[in-house]
Amino acid sequence: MSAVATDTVVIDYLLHLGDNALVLAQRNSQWCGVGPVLEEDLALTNQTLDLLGQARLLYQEAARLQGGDATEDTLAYFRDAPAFRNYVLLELPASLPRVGYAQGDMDWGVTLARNFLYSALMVPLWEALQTSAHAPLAAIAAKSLKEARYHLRHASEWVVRLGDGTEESHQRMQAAFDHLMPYTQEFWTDSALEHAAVQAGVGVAPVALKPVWDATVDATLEEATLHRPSAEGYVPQGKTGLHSEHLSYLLAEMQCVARAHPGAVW
Amino acid sequence: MSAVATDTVVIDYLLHLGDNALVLAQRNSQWCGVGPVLEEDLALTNQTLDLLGQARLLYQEAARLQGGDATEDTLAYFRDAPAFRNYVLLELPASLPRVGYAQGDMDWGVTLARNFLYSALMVPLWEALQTSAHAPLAAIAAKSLKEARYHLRHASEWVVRLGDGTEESHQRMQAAFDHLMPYTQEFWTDSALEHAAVQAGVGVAPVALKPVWDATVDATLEEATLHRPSAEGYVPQGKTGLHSEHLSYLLAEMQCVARAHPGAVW
Amino acid sequence: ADKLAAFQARIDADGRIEPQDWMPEAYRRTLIRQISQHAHSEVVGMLPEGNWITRAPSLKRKAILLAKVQDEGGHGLYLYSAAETLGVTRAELIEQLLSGRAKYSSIFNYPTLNWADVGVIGWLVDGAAIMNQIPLCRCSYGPYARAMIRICKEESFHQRQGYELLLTMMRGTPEQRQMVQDAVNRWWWKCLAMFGPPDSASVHSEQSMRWGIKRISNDELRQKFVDATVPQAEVLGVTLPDPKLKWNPERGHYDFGEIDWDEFWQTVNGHGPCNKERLGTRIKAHRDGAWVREGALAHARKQRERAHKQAA
Amino acid sequence: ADKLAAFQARIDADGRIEPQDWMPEAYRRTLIRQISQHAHSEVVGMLPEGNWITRAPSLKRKAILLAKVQDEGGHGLYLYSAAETLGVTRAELIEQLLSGRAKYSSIFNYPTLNWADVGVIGWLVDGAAIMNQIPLCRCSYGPYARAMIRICKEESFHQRQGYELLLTMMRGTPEQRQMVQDAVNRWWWKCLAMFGPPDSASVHSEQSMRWGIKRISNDELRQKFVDATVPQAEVLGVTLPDPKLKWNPERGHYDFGEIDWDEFWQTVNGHGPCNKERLGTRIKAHRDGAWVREGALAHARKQRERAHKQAA
Repeated sequence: MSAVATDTVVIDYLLHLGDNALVLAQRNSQWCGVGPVLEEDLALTNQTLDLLGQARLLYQEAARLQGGDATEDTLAYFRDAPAFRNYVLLELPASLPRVGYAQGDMDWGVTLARNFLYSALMVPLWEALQTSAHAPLAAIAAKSLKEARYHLRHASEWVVRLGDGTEESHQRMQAAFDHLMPYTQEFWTDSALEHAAVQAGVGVAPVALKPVWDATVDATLEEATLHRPSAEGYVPQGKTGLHSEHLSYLLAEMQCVARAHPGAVW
Repeated sequence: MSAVATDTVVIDYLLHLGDNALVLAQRNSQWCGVGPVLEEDLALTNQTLDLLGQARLLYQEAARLQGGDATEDTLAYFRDAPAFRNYVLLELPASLPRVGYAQGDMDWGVTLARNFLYSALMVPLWEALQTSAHAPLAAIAAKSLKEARYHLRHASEWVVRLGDGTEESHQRMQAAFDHLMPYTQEFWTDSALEHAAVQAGVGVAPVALKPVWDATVDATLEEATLHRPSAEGYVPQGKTGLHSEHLSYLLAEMQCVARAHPGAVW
Repeated sequence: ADKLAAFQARIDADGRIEPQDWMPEAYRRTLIRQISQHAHSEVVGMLPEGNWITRAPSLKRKAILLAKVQDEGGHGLYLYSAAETLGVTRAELIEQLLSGRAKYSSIFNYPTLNWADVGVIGWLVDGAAIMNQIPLCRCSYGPYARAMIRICKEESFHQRQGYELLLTMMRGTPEQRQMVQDAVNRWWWKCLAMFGPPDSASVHSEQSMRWGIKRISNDELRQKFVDATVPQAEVLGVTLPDPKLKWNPERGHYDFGEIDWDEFWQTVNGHGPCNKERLGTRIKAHRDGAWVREGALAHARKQRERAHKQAA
Repeated sequence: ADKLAAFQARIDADGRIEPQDWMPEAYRRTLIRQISQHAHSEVVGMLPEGNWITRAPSLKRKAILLAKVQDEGGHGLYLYSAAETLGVTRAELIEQLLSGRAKYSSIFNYPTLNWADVGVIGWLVDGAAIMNQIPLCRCSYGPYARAMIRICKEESFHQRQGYELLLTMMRGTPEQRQMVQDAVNRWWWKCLAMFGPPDSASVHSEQSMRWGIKRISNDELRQKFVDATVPQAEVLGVTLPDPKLKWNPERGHYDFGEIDWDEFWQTVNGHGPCNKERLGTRIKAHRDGAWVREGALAHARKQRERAHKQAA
């Protein structure tokens, strides 16, 4: 494979990881100041800061490889929805299923369940990426792994607490997992993007991580007295650029100031 | 007054009226497809179409006076929040008071109360503007008056129905009026914009319309068994360009596609 | 048996059955199911296009889209009324939708992802719907046939507007053309599936044909749609995403590829990309609106009581 | 009386009162009111800046803002803890906020209308807060004084970040400079009012001075703030919106215009532009979060019961 082709593979893979981190950070940041209890508001913001930090490192490396005028900010602010490579799971509003333009209350249970499902993936993923052939990615993985472990521990504890809490909190957590679980199918599908990254020794084959993820999910849900819903039906394809109706709203808000002032320095 | 100065006065006044219509149309259009009952979903959409039609006529005339590349769409899509001249009342989300980024369910009672308070103003305002010295505005006023009369009748009937309905609907309508009434203070303040338009014979002094508005509001609220809340405290100044935190979100969404493709024809 | 023979004779003579006429119970049930499914489709169908109302890129297009979505709601109203002539209430029908017992057109379980989707839905989705619906204007049940005449007229108008939107975008920037092509790629196969399973696998068709509810088979309609659409795509300058699509001079029709029926059935059975969002939104809207409906009913009751007291 | 004398002597000698020490009931009440108001201000103060987190125009600024708003929440936590040492629970204090009986800093009842507001809040609002708070680091009540030392350190950092944000914008496009000037115009007078009513009209000050809770008067602090800020505004290149603002060589201070105290009191008394939105948001967040708090409590109870059973 030529150096340029490899660069493209690495860039795409970095963007996939970076978009995951940024899009989830954007969703989680909507809770800042309106969380259910001050300590957890701050804890979530901590994790959001970690995710934002990961996104920046990944974008910086992608921009470096891309060269030209690319920066972490051109990648975050001047790409449209079809160019984003994040899992659809991460762009959904923090609510039970509803269309993008039907506004409604946010649901802490959905946020918690999502953070749990995602960090349960990222712990083994970052672990494996520590040996990526692309050294800068391996370094980012080592740093991110520590953060993801904390995110997973924190989310697991709360899933257990609320799953095995009141009847209402149990029902809400169950509804959140019922809603989100089908979206996790996207984790295990092979994409051209990931396939190429694996071939180049840069990325990890996601399906190899499924046993670890399953074990984490099963153990936590069991302790939380929650039923593990089946993951079936439509398999989302966000990492190939095919998103839900929600991402374009998220990006319109996130990018509006930057795009109103192209070329400005902040 | 020079012709150019008069043009500026007329343009600003047209924008004030057009921004009112467009911003309320944008808020009301969020209900399309998710209203409480199909007939009322369609009735509200009808009114939204009327408002959109009014906005277009007013912007077209403003664009004609402005000349150059101005069109109804440059005025709607390429001005930032401080350039908008609408009442703050009209940009608020359809909900009880909360900050712009705290998402939540929409409240049909707030939508209804707002449409009532606004159309109760617009009936006498369009009536008076039928004799505007600026003939195109007089023509728009004559057309809009018929629409506003229908909007007012429809909203009044529903305010009565829900004010004098169940205990819950009564409480919700009262809460909606308690929330919105202070924002109506903006109707009666004189602004440089309106003052100049009145001097030029183009516009109407809003305070002259207050007795008619008061009578409409009192009569409807009484029939609805609702208490008329006092309108006190901070007087909003949207028509001078000083808005709430909500307008910039509304515009970011409304303008996102148009701004992503500057120069495109749709 | 006499009644049944008279009923079938009327249908065979291309006459209309009206609400007060005798009809077999199975005919009534089939019609209720079909008309209410159609009504639900109109109402749920407001959501995918409603998704772009607040973001329409020009005021003219915003007004056109708003009016179009409103028309769909209006179609829902006519159709609920037509169904009510068969002795069922709208509340019952809505309850069936919200509880998941009634279906709606599966096409609305796919997302609208860019502004061009609005045009493509007009051109292809409404186009396919019209193809399905024109024969229904001659349906044996009078109220349904009359509703369909009105609906088809409006849908044709929507289809032309959708096509015109796309023509404008195709004359625009490269990004605009790209948006149109992307939308066509996502919707084309879903539209072909709108005509339902192949005739060989279709369950209800035969009885419906005999009753004058269905007049043309799924595969015939699908072929008509393909034949009508390919030249329009050429004028537009978009590529339909089917390498097997080709004029067959022997058949005098276009040949086309294989529809992914697994995906179709998965979506019909509740597992498409947006099924839960669409239904969740309808349920939430219904629940959030309960106080409004109850308030209006309570007021009407109070008014009646007052009138009654005055009269007494 | 002995205890009171010892208490006052300790304060006069610049010693610290600690939670276990005897203190007059009025001193305790005054401190609870002041510390909890301060805590509420930190928590409500998350909202106006929180308004721009999702729209921050660069990732670096987004991270800085997020960390800053988080720090404010952290300050709220220290301060609630400091208040709790005086024998009140956080739940009681929050109940006082949400019911409208407790106040919070009125500055947070003004809207944040453009991105530059984030910088101006750091520079001017935090700047004024620091000016108010530095003397509190020597407050006679130990836990409050220690909390304030930590808070002031962080606030100074925020102030420098805010000023740096504005410097960057002032070096940018004309629109960016315009945004900064617009934000300064809207916030300047509100910040001067943050020091409270003129000494001539201030109610609580005298007793608070004697108790070592307040050490410098409102007017002195306000003057210090103006004197410190005017040169910074010059470096930045913005105009402070006060035509009477002028160096007075005789006083060795800047003279400045008259604050609109009517507007100030109106806002303090609940009628500012955002009072209802701020409180409505806190109430909604608290109510929406009830199931989470209750779930966690129920789980902790279950865990205790299980441990108890195992032990038995």
